[in-house]
Amino acid sequence: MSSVMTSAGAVARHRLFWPIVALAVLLLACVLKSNTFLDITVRDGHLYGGPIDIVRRSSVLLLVALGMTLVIATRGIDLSVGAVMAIAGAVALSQIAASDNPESLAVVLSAIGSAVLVCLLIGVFNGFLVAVVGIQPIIATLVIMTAGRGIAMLITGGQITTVNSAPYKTIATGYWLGLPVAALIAGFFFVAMALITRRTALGVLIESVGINPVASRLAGVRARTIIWTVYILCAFFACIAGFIRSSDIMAADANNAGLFIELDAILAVVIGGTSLAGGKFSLVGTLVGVLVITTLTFSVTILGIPANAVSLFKALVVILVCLLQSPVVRHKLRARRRATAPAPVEVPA
Amino acid sequence: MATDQLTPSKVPTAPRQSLGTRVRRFHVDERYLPVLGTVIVLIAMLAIGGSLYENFLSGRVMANVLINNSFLVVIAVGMTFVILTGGIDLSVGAVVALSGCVAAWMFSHGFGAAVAIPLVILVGTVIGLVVGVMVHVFEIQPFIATLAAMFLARGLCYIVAPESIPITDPTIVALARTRWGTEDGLVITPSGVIALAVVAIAFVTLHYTRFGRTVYAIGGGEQSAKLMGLPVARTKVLVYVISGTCAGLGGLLFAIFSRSGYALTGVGMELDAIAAVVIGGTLLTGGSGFVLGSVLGVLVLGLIQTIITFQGTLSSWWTKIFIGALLLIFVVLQRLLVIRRR
Amino acid sequence: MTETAEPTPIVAMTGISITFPGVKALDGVDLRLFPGEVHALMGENGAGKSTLIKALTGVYTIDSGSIVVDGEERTFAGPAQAQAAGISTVYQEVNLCDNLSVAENIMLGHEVRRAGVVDWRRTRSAARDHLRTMNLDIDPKSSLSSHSLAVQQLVAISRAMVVDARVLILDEPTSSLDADEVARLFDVVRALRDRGVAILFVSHFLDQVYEISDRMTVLRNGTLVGEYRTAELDRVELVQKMIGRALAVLEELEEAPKRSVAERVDTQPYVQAIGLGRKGTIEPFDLDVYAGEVVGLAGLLGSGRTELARLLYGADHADSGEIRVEGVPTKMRTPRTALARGIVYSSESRKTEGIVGDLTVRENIVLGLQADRGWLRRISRRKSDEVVNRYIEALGIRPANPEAIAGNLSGGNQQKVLLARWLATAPKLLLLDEPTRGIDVGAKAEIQKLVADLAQQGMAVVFISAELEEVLRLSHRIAVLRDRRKVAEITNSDDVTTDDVVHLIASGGQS
Amino acid sequence: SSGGDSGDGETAGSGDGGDGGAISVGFSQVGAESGWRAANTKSIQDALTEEAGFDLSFSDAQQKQENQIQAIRSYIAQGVDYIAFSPVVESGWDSVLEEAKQADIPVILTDRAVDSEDTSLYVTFIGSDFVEEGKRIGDWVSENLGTEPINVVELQGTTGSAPAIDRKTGFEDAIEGNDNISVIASETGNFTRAEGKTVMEGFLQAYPDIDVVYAHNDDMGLGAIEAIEAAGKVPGQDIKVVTIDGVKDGMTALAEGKISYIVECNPLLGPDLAEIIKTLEDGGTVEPRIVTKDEAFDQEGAKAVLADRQY
Ligand SMILES: Nc1ncnc2c1ncn2[C@@H]1O[C@H](COP(=O)(O)OP(=O)(O)OP(=O)(O)O)[C@@H](O)[C@H]1O
Ligand SMILES: Nc1ncnc2c1ncn2[C@@H]1O[C@H](COP(=O)(O)OP(=O)(O)OP(=O)(O)O)[C@@H](O)[C@H]1O
Ligand SMILES: [Mg+2]
Ligand SMILES: [Mg+2]
Repeated sequence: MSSVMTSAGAVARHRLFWPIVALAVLLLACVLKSNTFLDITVRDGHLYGGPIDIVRRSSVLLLVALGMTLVIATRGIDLSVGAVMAIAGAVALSQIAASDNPESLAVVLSAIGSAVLVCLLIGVFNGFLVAVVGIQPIIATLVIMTAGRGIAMLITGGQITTVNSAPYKTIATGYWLGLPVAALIAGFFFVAMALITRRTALGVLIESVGINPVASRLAGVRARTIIWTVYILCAFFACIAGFIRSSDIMAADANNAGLFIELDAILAVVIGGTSLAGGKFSLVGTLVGVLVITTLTFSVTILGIPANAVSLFKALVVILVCLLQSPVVRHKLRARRRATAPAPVEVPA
Repeated sequence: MATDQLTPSKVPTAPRQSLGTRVRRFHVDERYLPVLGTVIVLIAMLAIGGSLYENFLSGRVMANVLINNSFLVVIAVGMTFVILTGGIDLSVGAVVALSGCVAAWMFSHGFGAAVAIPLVILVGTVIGLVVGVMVHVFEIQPFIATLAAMFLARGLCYIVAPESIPITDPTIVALARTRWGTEDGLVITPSGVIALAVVAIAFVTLHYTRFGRTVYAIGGGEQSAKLMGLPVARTKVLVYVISGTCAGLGGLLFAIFSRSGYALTGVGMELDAIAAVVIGGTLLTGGSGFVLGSVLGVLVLGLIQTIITFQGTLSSWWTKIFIGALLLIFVVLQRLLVIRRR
Repeated sequence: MTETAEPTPIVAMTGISITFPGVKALDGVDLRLFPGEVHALMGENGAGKSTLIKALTGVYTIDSGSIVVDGEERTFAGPAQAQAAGISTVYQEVNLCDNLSVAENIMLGHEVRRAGVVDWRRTRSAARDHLRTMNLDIDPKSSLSSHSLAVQQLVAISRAMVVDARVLILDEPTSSLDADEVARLFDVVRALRDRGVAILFVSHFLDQVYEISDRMTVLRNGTLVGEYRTAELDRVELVQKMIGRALAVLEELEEAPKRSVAERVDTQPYVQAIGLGRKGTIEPFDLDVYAGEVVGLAGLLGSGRTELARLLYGADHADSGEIRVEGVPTKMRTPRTALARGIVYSSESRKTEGIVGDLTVRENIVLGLQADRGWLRRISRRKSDEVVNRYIEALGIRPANPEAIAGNLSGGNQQKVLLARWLATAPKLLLLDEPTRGIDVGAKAEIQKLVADLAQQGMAVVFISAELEEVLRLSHRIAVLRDRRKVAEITNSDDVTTDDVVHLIASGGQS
Repeated sequence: SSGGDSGDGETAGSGDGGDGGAISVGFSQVGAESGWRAANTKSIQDALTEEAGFDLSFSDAQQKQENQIQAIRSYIAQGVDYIAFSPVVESGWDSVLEEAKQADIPVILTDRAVDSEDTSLYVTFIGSDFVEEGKRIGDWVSENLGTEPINVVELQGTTGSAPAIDRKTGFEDAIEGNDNISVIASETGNFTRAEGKTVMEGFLQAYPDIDVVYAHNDDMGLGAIEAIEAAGKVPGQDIKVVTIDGVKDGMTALAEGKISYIVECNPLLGPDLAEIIKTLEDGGTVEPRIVTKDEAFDQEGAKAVLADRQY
């Protein structure tokens, strides 16, 4: 195992080098602007501070990107994640709001349970369209992307459903062992997925299907089931992300919950080194991608970038990271580094 | 060609008539099936709409579908080139906004139409070129390169035109007002004509030029195309330039359509364009599809909007659900038709 | 061809070295091509033949060395430039666009134009002419993907003829062609040679090499062994130079693996197809395959052998007839169903249907095994090490590195990986479609031996090969196909000759 | 506010207005992006009912101008009697309004104005004055909090949208003379709670001494409150929050003292719209610009109206 680990590790380190540098630069800029940014303080036994904020804030995107990574590895794409987040929040919160006792843990759990069920159904639906009917993923998931928010609004009656429920609030703003619960949840699923994909054969089968679906099918891989599974997983993770997002503001905002998050998630996945053409994926890469994007968003506020220039700022950072990460530039940089080394000796014929 | 003059030294054993030829029960080429599916479902949609709503099949309504979507037609045409090579262009919506904003800014600063119009289209071309270089030279995935271009163009919008700017330029106003056609509303606007011309040019380019065939070849397999000695590099850059230019032109048409420039126009328009292309039977993996299919795709989306308006009783959320459902019915039907015929 | 005064080479490559991460694929190799000669490039799988070709045409950039074309030092940025310089290449794997028609694939980039627009009628008729030179009578308008690999290979060759080339490079053009096609191709090659074209030819068929080539360059392990005149190097020497081993191996090679005498232990066939067929692909046929028996499929290109195997494997759905596995009627819905019953199929198109390119050799080899076990029960590292190492050694896969990316392996080695995948599942019935395609002489003998041994140990094998000798050598029974129909079935014996089979094919079983 | 009771009167009078059949009205809504918008839609749908003598065609433009133009063209093709719409953007309506004018269909704008120079293209505009709203907030802050040096952070609406631009301008105008007030940061929160919270978290990190949060709508304000509380501060005391809109959640927070001041932006335009159409139908004339009377609430005011707040 160790040889795989080290060789894969070396490649990963290389590929993720620039994203990590970007992360460091952004953090540095934030520290320069606000000196206390990186300080972590303990208050009421909880950790506070910029890094903790970033980690907590990353949880939503990490969950969504986690599912997205798997979908992308099979050559797919899931545009419906934002809508699924909205539905998750809508189902859970309207059920809590309608109950007599929003503070009761049982109520919250049953609300979460039914929301998960609904979201899984959506995953099944997406997977069915892609794997069985054979509709192109982007269009198949566009259906829920469009209709999903409608469904969420139908559930909330077009209003923003607000509730007060301490157990539900814990999901996003609670702390456990001094750490934010949201980050723990995302971390748990991240680690679980990393283990499941690499300790079982799921990861390699997903990659196989993504690289060459025809060959995989002929090799006896249940391509259809695998594709179906990743869409279900993706919806599930989006659902959890939806809980965190709605718990964060204690309101189900059917219109805005997770709006455009699919783009951020895809961006994170790609910055993390997974190709949109499917195949080899890296969950660690996705984690780095998520941190870069969350920090980028966060730094906009810290650095006080004018609202009108936010887009431009994001574009420049993304372009820079991608350019530096690109094979051509990497090659050039390596060549320059090598130029100082002795030239390869000509081998006589 | 050299080999033509070769005389075989050995008479072939037996000409194999059946060799490699497939038994065909249907005479429709497989490649046309998705488009055919789109046509059939489109006709069904028209029939149902016509039977449900008064005035639905009137010339005016049908003409409106084209007029209202002429900018989308142009964008979808550009998008078709990109998707045929297996790429994607997410920047078009933002480029539409940017060229609209630039147009509005230029007109409000006293530039004439003769200067402004080419420059506005050029804005799209330049962004397309930037994307093309990112995709080809730096091998950045199209999705990301164009996403970055989308942020970039949107960001520039806020700088050029933080608020919406009306356009009062006489040329634009005239272009917006002109209608050719019959009294009963079956009319066409200059924008519509431009859109149709773009479609025609694209059709010829894709099917009757080497460049066009290279586009398809790259979609079929970039590596193969390279080994076949085709100009892959140039073609790949060029498709993004074309898409950017189309988006620039689309922005101009949108500016004519709305007679204003606004930083927030075209949010999500790239998805509409992609949806139109895919609904029109083009495969996102590249290599297969037709520009006419994309036009049909735009018409489908336009028709869905029209049905929503004619329905008139849908709440906001039912509107979304209804659009989703129509889309679903559409793609599933189309898919089933294709499978059947196969 | 006799070399009198040494003419100037049209291509002279000297000291070419190319390094891939972890592999030194070429190490100071020279190659000279003269006008009007057929030059064979010889070497084992992974020796660097394809890499050398790609170095010449600019697909790979060379680390060192020089390339002189027509007396001028050149470095091509890609095949497009090489083509412009008169070098036309057919690469090893079929590299065409299967979304386009046959005509387009032939004429892409050379379409007949009038006033800037493509004149499709004339383009198609030009394509048809080129197909005719290859004796290929297919509809130029038909989609490339509707044709078998062999036809695609012929189309690729036709494409190479479109350019008025001074150098024609053919990398294993004959690997899936049968005798007639090869003869036809050689006619064309000779005609071109006589007109002064320099031809570089790669093949693992020694007969073919000796039939067509004037000189040869031998590579071993990325290094140059030498340049020889074909007439002056006999086969034994050649093979020795290629594999660099003693003669003993060679004798072993000559002593071809013999099919064992079939002694049927089972009374019922392991797999029985009754009236199995699929409209437009293959007519209903009956076929029994017993354990311990090799059934060869003979037929010309396009006769439906591949289709027959695919039906047995459930890769395509049959629309008539049934399959019985050990007497039990079984619906082969997907390859998985077949796999679960111990039936495996190694496809002829390793690039599109076989190898999962970006996965490692290890992952590719255990893929079938893993698919059979399901995703939850991952094959342990120990087990996979054991399996992978066993087959890397048994089949001589090179580089012998389980973590190498399979897509980067040489063509022949990819084929071995594919075979390993299926052997690793310890199947009951092995459907082999062109398993020795592109495999070097040494390995081919090994594989044939392996198949014979497996059959002896009780495995049922269906063996498809364009090489009739091979089929005859290995099979106990031979089913003959023609025009997508099974026309005859004969029991093999030492008296049966290739001519008998050819006759059967030609007569459609009416003998 | 203005339309409430008169609208009721109109409803009663509509029984005899049914001589020429129901009045057909096409209404194109911007979308359903917020609770405010949902209330606005509901108000219109509730006012222009069949019982009241209307035949309402409603369409939702999903925040896209092209959809809205398309819808209006469609209404013209359908030959409705009146067209009403809340424009997504201020500019870009001339062409389609000209078409409506040619077809002799009166157009009424609701909620947001258009910047057309030719005011004959529409009959009237009913809605709020966004600049005025920002100004009123600014005045209140200036008078009540700006008596000593304070730091204000601003949560802007969607970048480039008219309410965001106007509310910013209005506020800046109002505080211009007061040197005590400094706006130390201004970032967009896209009118949503989640982004309001996110941006506020950033502000709290970057600026340790914030005194006042000015949010362009209630939702962002509510998000900011969550962030303030999470940071262990008390909204309304440590940091004061002022917002615009006055939706129910906002009013509740105001009543609880978490928000300090709200300027209302009345979404209940339905009754006004019904009344205007009836007036026009009866041959009457209406003012070209009807600005709804928006109230402003402090804690006491909020408590008073909260009980019968419906949206
Ligand atoms: N892109 C690549 N990356 C890494 N290694 C490569 C790559 N291409 C080829 N190789 C390695 O270079 C060596 C030579 O391969 P090449 O394809 O030239 O062999 P070949 O002589 O053509 O063999 P065959 O007869 O099997 O086709 C092999 O060891 C192969 O694994
Ligand atoms: N996907 C397909 N769908 C329908 N027909 C096909 C398809 N692929 C191949 N065919 C046709 O089926 C026939 C038999 O196929 P194929 O040539 O593979 O048979 P084969 O006997 O295995 O020949 P080969 O020697 O080329 O492998 C051919 O005429 C071919 O054109
Ligand atoms: Mg090779
Ligand atoms: Mg075959």
